[in-house]
Amino acid sequence: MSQYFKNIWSAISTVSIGMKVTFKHLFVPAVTIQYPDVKLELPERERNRLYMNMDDCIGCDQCARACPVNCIEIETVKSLPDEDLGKTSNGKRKALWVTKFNIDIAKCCYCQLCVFPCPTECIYMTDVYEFSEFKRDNLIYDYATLSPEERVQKKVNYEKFEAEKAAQKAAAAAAAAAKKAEEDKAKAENKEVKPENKEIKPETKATDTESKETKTDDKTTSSGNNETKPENKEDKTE
Amino acid sequence: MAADIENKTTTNEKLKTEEMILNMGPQHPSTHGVLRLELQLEGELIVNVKPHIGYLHRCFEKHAEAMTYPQVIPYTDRMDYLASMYNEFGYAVAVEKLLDIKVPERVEYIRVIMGELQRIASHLVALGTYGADIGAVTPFLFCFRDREKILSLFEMTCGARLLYNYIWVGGVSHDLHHDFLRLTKDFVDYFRPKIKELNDLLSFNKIFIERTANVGILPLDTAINYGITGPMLRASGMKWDLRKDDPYSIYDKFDFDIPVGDGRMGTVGDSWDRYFVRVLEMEQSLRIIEQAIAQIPEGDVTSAIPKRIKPVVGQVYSRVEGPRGELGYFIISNGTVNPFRVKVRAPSFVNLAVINELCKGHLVADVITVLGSIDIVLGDVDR
Amino acid sequence: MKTTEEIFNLLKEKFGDSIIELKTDIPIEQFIVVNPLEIDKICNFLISDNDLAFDSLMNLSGVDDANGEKKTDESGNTQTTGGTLSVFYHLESTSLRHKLVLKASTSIENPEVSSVAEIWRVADWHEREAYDLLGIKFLNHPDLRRILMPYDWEAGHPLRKDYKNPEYYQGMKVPY
Amino acid sequence: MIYDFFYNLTGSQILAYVIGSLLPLFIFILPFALVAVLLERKVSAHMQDRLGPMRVGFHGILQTVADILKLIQKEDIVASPNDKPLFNLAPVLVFAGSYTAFAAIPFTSAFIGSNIDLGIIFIIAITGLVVAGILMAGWASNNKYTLLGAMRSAAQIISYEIPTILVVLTLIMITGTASLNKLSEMQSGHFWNWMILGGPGLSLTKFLFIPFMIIGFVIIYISTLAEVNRTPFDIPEAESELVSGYHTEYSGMKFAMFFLAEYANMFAVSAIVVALFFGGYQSPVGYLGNTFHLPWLIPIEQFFWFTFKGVFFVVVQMWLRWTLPRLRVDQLMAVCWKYLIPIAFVNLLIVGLITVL
Repeated sequence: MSQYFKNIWSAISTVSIGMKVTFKHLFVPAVTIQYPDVKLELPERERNRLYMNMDDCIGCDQCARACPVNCIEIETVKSLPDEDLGKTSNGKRKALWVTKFNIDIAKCCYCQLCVFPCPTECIYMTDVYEFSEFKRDNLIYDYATLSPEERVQKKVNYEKFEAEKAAQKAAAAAAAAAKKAEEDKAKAENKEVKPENKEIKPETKATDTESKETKTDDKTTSSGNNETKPENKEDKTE
Repeated sequence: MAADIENKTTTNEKLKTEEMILNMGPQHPSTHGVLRLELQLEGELIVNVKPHIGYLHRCFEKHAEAMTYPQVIPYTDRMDYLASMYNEFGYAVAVEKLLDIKVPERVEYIRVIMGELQRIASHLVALGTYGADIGAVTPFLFCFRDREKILSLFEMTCGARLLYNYIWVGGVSHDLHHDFLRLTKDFVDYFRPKIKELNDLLSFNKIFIERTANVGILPLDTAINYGITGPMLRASGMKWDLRKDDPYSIYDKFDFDIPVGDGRMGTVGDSWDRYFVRVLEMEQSLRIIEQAIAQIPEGDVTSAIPKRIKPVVGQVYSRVEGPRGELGYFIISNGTVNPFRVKVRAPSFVNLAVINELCKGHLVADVITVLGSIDIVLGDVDR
Repeated sequence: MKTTEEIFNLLKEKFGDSIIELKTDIPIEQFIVVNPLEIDKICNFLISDNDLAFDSLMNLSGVDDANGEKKTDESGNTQTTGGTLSVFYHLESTSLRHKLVLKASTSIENPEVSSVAEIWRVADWHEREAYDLLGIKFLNHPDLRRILMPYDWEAGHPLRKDYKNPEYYQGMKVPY
Repeated sequence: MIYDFFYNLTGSQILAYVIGSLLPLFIFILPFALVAVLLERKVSAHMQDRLGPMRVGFHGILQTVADILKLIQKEDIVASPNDKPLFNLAPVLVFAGSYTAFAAIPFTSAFIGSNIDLGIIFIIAITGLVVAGILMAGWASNNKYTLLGAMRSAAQIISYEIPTILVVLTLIMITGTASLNKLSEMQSGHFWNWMILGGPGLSLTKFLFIPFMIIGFVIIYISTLAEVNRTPFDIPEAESELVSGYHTEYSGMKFAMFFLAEYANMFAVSAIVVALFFGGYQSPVGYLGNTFHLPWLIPIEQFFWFTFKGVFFVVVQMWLRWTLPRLRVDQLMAVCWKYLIPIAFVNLLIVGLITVL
């Protein structure tokens, strides 16, 4: 019987305590803000929309590799040795035409993994969060600064340059082969005098020098990208 | 006279009542996500509960095999999206054990502070939605108002509010904001009386007690056999918390005690105990945060982050005490940059399996009460 | 509190050949390789023996070892044959505070492991997940069906290394 | 009084009756329902530290008007397997059930819908009609959840009418009349003549009644709360379990009918409690009309006091809704049969003994 009245008493007392709490909250000022009119100011490390400052980009593809969802697509074309692409803000020489650089912000997961490995700190996240679109492919941001014809044109003249170089190399190789042929003939006459192996050694050395030679001129052209091979973990502390 | 009484009973047998299958389907206001519970009902009494999961399966384990070690971290965030800081913490501890690297002292303190703040935020969601499931909407709003303060603390340090990618393997992505410690201190002082207010409003409310005491009682031996961990296991009376029983990071530096369910409002291990253990745990987390703020040393946080993570061929199973239970990472590495296999022991996946045992013989309304007290997150269940 | 070696020796003389070997060279964790069809007897012993008392199964994970030989036939695509699927059991005793890792590996053609769902109820869903994602059949499992993937997913088991996403699933395009 | 006025105007009895009882419907209840919806959203908002509707009109004043316009132009979905006639009849029944209750409630001394002697008994009988409407809605929507919701609400409303009737019996025993109009006139004068404080006159029994009148008030308030399906008894439309119970399948104007019927019911119920215990339209502190000898001012003041008390109790209902969790179905029945009915009986017996003294 006493449990009966205890129940009633605890019901009434706890209900009234609860109502006292909510009544008190009638006079507490509201914590909510009216969004479109009043906007919350965001901290400066806010991570919302990706921004790409194109004239600093050297096309090193570090950010595209670091992105877990592959939402950054970059295509670069090597610049011709004579063309000068200018310097990035922190003094690195640019050597690659970035013909395509688009970020699919719809796929981006805002994890900021692309911002850290960038050597020239040209990709970072701004605090803009109102960028919704009606069509989904408007969300693919194209940052490349070259106009479409320039992109095609860059590609074309790079192929042309490539073809020239290949032809040049072929000619040089042919000349070298011809020269080597005479050498063999000359060596053939006085072969009995010298033992077998010494001949082979200079042979191989010759080919080495030759291949090194071709490698060197590749290097000159692509010096842009491996010289600036970024030390990949350069952290940007705030 | 006896005859018609007699045949009345026979008509009763003929009056065969078959069970009603009620689908508490993937879209239901109180299944905490896309979970389908197939209830076999006898009138309103429950005969059998068959959970169907997999609606939110995004194959985290297949993704992890294609990513490099640092790239997996944004994916761990999306598993238990209400406690993503702790998922990262668990993953980072596992990979650091595999690489066997030592993390600077300051990073350990930052991780503990962030982890405990995330535990409070996750418990606030659990308690708030639990109140809303039982019918009291106001505590839900109060809990989310306090959780906003924690989210803005996270937003200040790493820029994101829900999925952070903040704790990296070997360190953290940003150092603490200069007035982060002060604001956390203010939050701790602000939040303590709010717990008391929540207790007045909901925990000791007679109707709430009536609805949750002696509902879904989980005896201790079935709990261990079902592999239940976290607040559910502690509510069933076992003092088992990985922060003390299998210490990782620097939890042994702080003194805090582990609340255990004692059947104050009904029997040990009922829904009320599971609810109240979470409330007490929030207070303990506040104590940890206070001590951590007091003792945090200076130092660089990104010094131990390895440039390229290529662990030696091997495997590790490491576990941490997430807000919902034991969060285990079993990582097998084959010496390359990508993990060979990452298996996650998700606490909600294991805790949900016991719902059939708990709900037998209760009413439809109790399924919601028991499901709310188990506190599952479907991202964690389906991975 | 027993180390893995002591447990290994204990099991070795109790079960003889069904305990295959103790692997200690792989870093971080040593584990005992066990015959997959005997696993339930071994686990019964592990849980019932009072100085082992492994009353809680922490984690049960299926792994595709991807150790089949690769043959690239004329059209260039590689065919892997052979290879094993293995199941790792992470056991723990809450009272005696010691841990144990078991490994049971079966061939990929007909992967069969006897189920421990009767011993630890937690294994029920983990085994269903291993079946669903890797195709390991657990013998006398109470209710072995897919748990995470849609029930009628015919395109095989996703976590296998040679898994290809199907083009269509019930008329819906799968790769987006 | 209003009846005679219309009788002279129209000359026919039936017409006068019809207009007389319909008047409260259009002039008072519809605007009240609009205000009550907004009031609920604002009260609940401020209790939860938020602002509630702020966009439509100044501080959200026109929010409910916007809602009604939206509901009117919303498509009225009737699913194919639904039992069409029942499906369409249900909201009408619920709407009619809760609005006819207003006919017998005395708004002012000058105006009462229909001054029948069995006023309070009529009201309780009519609210029974709502149960039929809810059952129809639950069954016709051909959805397991609504069926469960309808079953629960039928059990709830029927079983909570018993404590209401018991408390009404105690009052009829004391005052000897069942007509709300006479009851309100008896409680004239200042607030110490109200029934909650033992009714008119200064006899010993008046003071003996006070505790039992308070118990009676609490019981009738709780049971009418259950009849209107308000928290902590809002199980038929328990959002968390039954996805809003019997009116899940309704949309557009039909849903608006259910919605307004609920708010009208809230006012009807609190009006009954006010008429029974808190002196109906009598003012607690005497009338300005008397002091300034302006007889026409009194009915207006009475109307003001009546709505003030009614709205006060509606706000208390809202206050309860945003504080308390929801009871389970069997606990709901336990509260009614194990707590409210026995106490109401004992209350009835003791009051009976006192009146005999």
